[in-house]
Amino acid sequence: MTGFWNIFGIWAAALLTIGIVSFLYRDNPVYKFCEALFVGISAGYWFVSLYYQNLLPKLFDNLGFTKMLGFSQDDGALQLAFRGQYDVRIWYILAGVLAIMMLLRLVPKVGWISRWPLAVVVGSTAGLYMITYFQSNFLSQLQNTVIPLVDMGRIKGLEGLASGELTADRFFAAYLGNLVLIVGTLTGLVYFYFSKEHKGALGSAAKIGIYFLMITFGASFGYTVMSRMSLLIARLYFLFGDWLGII
Amino acid sequence: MQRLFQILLAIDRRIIFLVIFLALSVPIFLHLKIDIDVTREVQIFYDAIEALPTGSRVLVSCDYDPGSEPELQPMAETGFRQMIKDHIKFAIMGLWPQGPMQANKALAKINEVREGFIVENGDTLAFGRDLIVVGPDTIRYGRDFINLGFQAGNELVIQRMGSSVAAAFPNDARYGRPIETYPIMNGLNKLSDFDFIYNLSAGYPGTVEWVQFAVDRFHVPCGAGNTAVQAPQVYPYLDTGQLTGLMGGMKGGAEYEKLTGFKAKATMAMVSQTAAHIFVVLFIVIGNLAYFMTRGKGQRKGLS
Amino acid sequence: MKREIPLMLTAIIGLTFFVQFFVPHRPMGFLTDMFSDWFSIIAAAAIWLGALNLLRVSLEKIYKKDRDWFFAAVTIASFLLIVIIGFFFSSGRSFQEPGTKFDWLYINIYTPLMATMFALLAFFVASASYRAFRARNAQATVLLLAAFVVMLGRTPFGDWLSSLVFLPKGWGISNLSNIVMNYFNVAGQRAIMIGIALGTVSTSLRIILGIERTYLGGD
Amino acid sequence: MRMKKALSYISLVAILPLLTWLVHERERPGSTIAGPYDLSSINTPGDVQGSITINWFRIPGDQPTGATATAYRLLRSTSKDGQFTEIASIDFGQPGPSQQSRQFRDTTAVLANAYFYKVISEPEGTPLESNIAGPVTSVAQSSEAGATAMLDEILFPPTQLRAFDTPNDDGRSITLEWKISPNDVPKSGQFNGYEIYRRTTSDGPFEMVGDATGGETDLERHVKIFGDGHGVKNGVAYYYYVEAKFNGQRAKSNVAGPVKAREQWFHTGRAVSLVLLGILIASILYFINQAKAGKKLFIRKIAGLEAVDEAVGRATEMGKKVFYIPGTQDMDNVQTIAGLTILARVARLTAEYETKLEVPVAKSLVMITAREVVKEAYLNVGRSDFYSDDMVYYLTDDQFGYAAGIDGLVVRQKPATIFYQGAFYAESLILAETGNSIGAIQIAGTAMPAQLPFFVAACDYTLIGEELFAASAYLSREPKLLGSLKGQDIGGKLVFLSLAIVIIIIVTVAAFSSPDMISQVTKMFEVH
Repeated sequence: MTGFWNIFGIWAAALLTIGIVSFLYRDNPVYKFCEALFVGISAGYWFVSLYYQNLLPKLFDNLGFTKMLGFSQDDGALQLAFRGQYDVRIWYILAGVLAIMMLLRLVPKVGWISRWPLAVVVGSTAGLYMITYFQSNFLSQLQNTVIPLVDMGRIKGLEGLASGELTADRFFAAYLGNLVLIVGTLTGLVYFYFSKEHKGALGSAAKIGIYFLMITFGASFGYTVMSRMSLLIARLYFLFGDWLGII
Repeated sequence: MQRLFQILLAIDRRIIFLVIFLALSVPIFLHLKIDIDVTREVQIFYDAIEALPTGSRVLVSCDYDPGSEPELQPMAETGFRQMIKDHIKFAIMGLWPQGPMQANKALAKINEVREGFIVENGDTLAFGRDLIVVGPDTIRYGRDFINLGFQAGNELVIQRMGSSVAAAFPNDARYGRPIETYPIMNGLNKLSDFDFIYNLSAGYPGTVEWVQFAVDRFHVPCGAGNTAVQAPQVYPYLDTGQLTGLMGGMKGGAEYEKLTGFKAKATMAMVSQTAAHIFVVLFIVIGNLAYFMTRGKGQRKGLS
Repeated sequence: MKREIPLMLTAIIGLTFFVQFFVPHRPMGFLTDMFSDWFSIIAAAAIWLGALNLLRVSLEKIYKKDRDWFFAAVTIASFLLIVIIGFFFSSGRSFQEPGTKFDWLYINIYTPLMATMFALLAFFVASASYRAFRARNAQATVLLLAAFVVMLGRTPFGDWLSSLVFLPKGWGISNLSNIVMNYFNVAGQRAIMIGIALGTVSTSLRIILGIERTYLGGD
Repeated sequence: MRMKKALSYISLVAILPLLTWLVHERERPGSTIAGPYDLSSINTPGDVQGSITINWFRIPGDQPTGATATAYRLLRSTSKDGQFTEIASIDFGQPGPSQQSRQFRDTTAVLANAYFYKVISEPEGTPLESNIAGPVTSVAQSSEAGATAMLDEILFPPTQLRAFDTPNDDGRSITLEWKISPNDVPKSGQFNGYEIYRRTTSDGPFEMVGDATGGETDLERHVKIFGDGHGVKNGVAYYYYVEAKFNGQRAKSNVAGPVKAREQWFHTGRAVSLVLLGILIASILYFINQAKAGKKLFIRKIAGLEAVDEAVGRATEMGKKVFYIPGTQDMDNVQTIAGLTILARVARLTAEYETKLEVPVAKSLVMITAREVVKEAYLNVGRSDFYSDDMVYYLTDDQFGYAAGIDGLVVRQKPATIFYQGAFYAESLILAETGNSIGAIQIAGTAMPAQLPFFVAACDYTLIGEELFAASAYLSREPKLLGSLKGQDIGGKLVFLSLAIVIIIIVTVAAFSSPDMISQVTKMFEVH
């Protein structure tokens, strides 16, 4: 891209940035315009990149439409099929049919047919999630919750340290870490246990649990703030640096 | 006193907008330098990459869009720098369509030679496109790195890569050729042929999916850079060792830059970041003070 | 036709993925691979559908002279712009390489718009922390305190503070925030995580067995 | 009754750990765990004199630099089960060719004699024996292969190559394991990886099938693992060797094989998953049927729900409106659906109290459903005359537009109570803040981890994650929801808790008695 386009680009970006920020004063036409632009551009972006990166190589190349249209030399499954050879890629035909069914949702009369591809999507995710969530979020977590109450290894490790090296983290990890992990996880689980009234021991466990959850939320609160702020900072760097060049 | 607090409570939010704007802008011009300390989780990630033998192959999955560029882009750049320095080959992909473009952006950023080309046994190699030059090292597209591009299907894509990478990504994103034609891909058939996965994630699909499929099913170690919003939710995976290192938000990026010694954006922004945090804390404290002063803790008419 | 076949498809495909996890033997692998390929293409079609649907809705707005029909027109125009550029003026399959026109749009229009959209949140967080986040009960108080620890602990300012109150190095707020993140946060998140896992398993189970049909929509 | 419950629980606690212990995969099938030292011996390459070099791996206590309190005793014999005589004693704490390995060169070996070696040391007083390496014969070599005697310039081959069918797969893959060459040290510029060669018949030509980088894959067992999936056919016998490359030199390992690839019917590593997942699934289905059969399933009271009545009541007292925000997501989101069952409750109350209710939505589908829900609620309490369709209205699909719209409504109409029930994203902040600024009572409910903190901090009551679903199950009384909730409690959380408690006790005891037992126990739950 030529110099002009670079400069033009930076100005465009800057003006759009300001346009969006104007929302802070109040909802206004300029913001609405930028928003509409954004919606259109991102939809178009997905449209294009999905064609080139998915439909074209996976569907049209594999089936051989690209060759029929003369855009490529190598055979697709269809060409081979016509020559009576079986090619595993022939199954993509079904995928193509399902994809068309999906698009048919645009036609109210036959829209219901889009339930078939939807069923494929829902079915596959359901089948996979059942396993993966159980493995990664249940078993693995169980494996790392069933740990000794105190970590003897780490405690031994502390002895080797010089006075300066003994930090709060290390000390905590050795003596309280496991305990906190175990108590926090189990009581938190008790809080989400709905089949029994939270009375007596169960009740107090649940109470501890909720406070663990609150600390957890506090942590993500802090991190979310961190995240949002950094986004703004970056925009400021763009405005003051790349655009105005005053830093 | 009461009056003051009432006034405080009544301020228009736009004034607060203005305050925070200044709070973040001013530090930018001060050019302060601050030192940050490196947290364990970032250290683990850095060490994991360093420990990879030369010539190992890393899968870099960029699962984010410009919305979280400020947090993840620095990590991407630093990651590429470190891998190039250690002569580690990498394949770029994305479960978000914008990911591969962000990766291109990062490579363009760290590349030092932008003009010219060389001819190597027949084919012309353009700098900045086929050749990326970083310090003493030059990496070549197709041999040292490749951009597989984006693929629709979220975790199903990972699942598919488990049995065949070429099936999930028929063509590369740069030239649209079948990926088997590139030397970097030989002996690289399944996901498990990768030595490490570097995942930059801003949500779904992202680190959670990589852990559940790539790590727990196909046993490829995975380190991640996350937006700060998401980071706390994947910490448990770090504790279980399902994640090999984690960088959270701009701070994580800055720590990583400190370790590798490539000071850049994230480090610069830490001053404003600090200011931001201080102000948010102040806001909450003042707000609560004013609130309870004017109401009195007891007769808050709310529930609870 | 309208319900039976989808339900059957869901059941068959769901079970295939489930069984393949325990039975590596053929043909399970082949089947799951095939279904994954279908999934990827259907997913792409679904996103196309979304885009086309957006066009339809916007066109309706213009046709009906809706209150903000003009913005609908902007949406359509920008959509067509990037699609035409992407298809015809950006060197085909390498459309997203540095230097193409498509790339220019991405960097100079798409990126700033999106990035700024999210940057707005910084302002809202600020004002919300001033006007909304109240230590209205013990729980909220604990939450906010934890938040303080993390926010300050993740910046050099935290250590500076703790040095003010004569905390030795290595025993300051930043270390506390590490402890919060690595132990308290992990414990809590883990409890939530397990809950989510169980919920997901039961939902998936219901879907596969056809007990859960809401995803098919009302008839 | 109580007795029965108690018994069943006890049996659960007792049986579960046993069951998991029985079914879990003890060791990786096919591969064999190498003993301490892992001794291997070769005829020293490039030594004109002819000598035998013995490599082994350090045992705990022997660091490259450190105390030399104990030493390795190297023994040699001419027959495997014959008399071993000590030929050397090698101190601990000496540098070796790599961080993990030690090396000794036996120059006293008679040429063309076959020898066996073993190493013994007493790290903690008790003698620890290595495997027996050999037979190996030393052969004097022509000086071509770099007659230099400097060990670090001679390439030693990878040793103890094992080849076996890759376990738990659909065949077409062979796994190789070998001891890395002593020259294969991390970040060495000279060592450039391994090449893997294969042949199909015991005498056919070997061809290269792949290459591997240096370094160990399994640090516990000190082996490099390589999976060969390069055109492997099931049931065909293959032979392999591995060749190491080290600036110019190459060294072959022993030949492994014959080995055949097979496909397995069951993934043995996943038996534990099958058992525990089975329990969960069974209990979910069981309780769904119970609920269907009309059995009353108990659900504890949820604080947030109690608050609903109170909050609506207050709105009535103040004669103000009640707002209900179902979130920005569509009907395909479980949280939105769960939220709508709570809307039904709210609508019933507003109908009874004759309080005004407003439901601004962001998706047309949600609007349609919400209208049905509210209408039905008003019908049920016989107040259909108070219902009108414009209680539920569509604002805009766009996230921030929606937030801005509600902002305006709330500021203008000052509702006394606002509900946020469903899936929320960043807009949660803006909503909660505005509601708070007009002093409305706010009750939120969502399972969005990133948004929950803001709701908890800014609202009077929040249904946290699962509570939202529990609440909707409780209100809707739908068997499938109630059943799954109960099933998750019993088959999931209860199982987790009991397993955890039992095993935590075991490992805590182990931590003081025999630490190495801990990993063995927790290994039960390892995912494969």
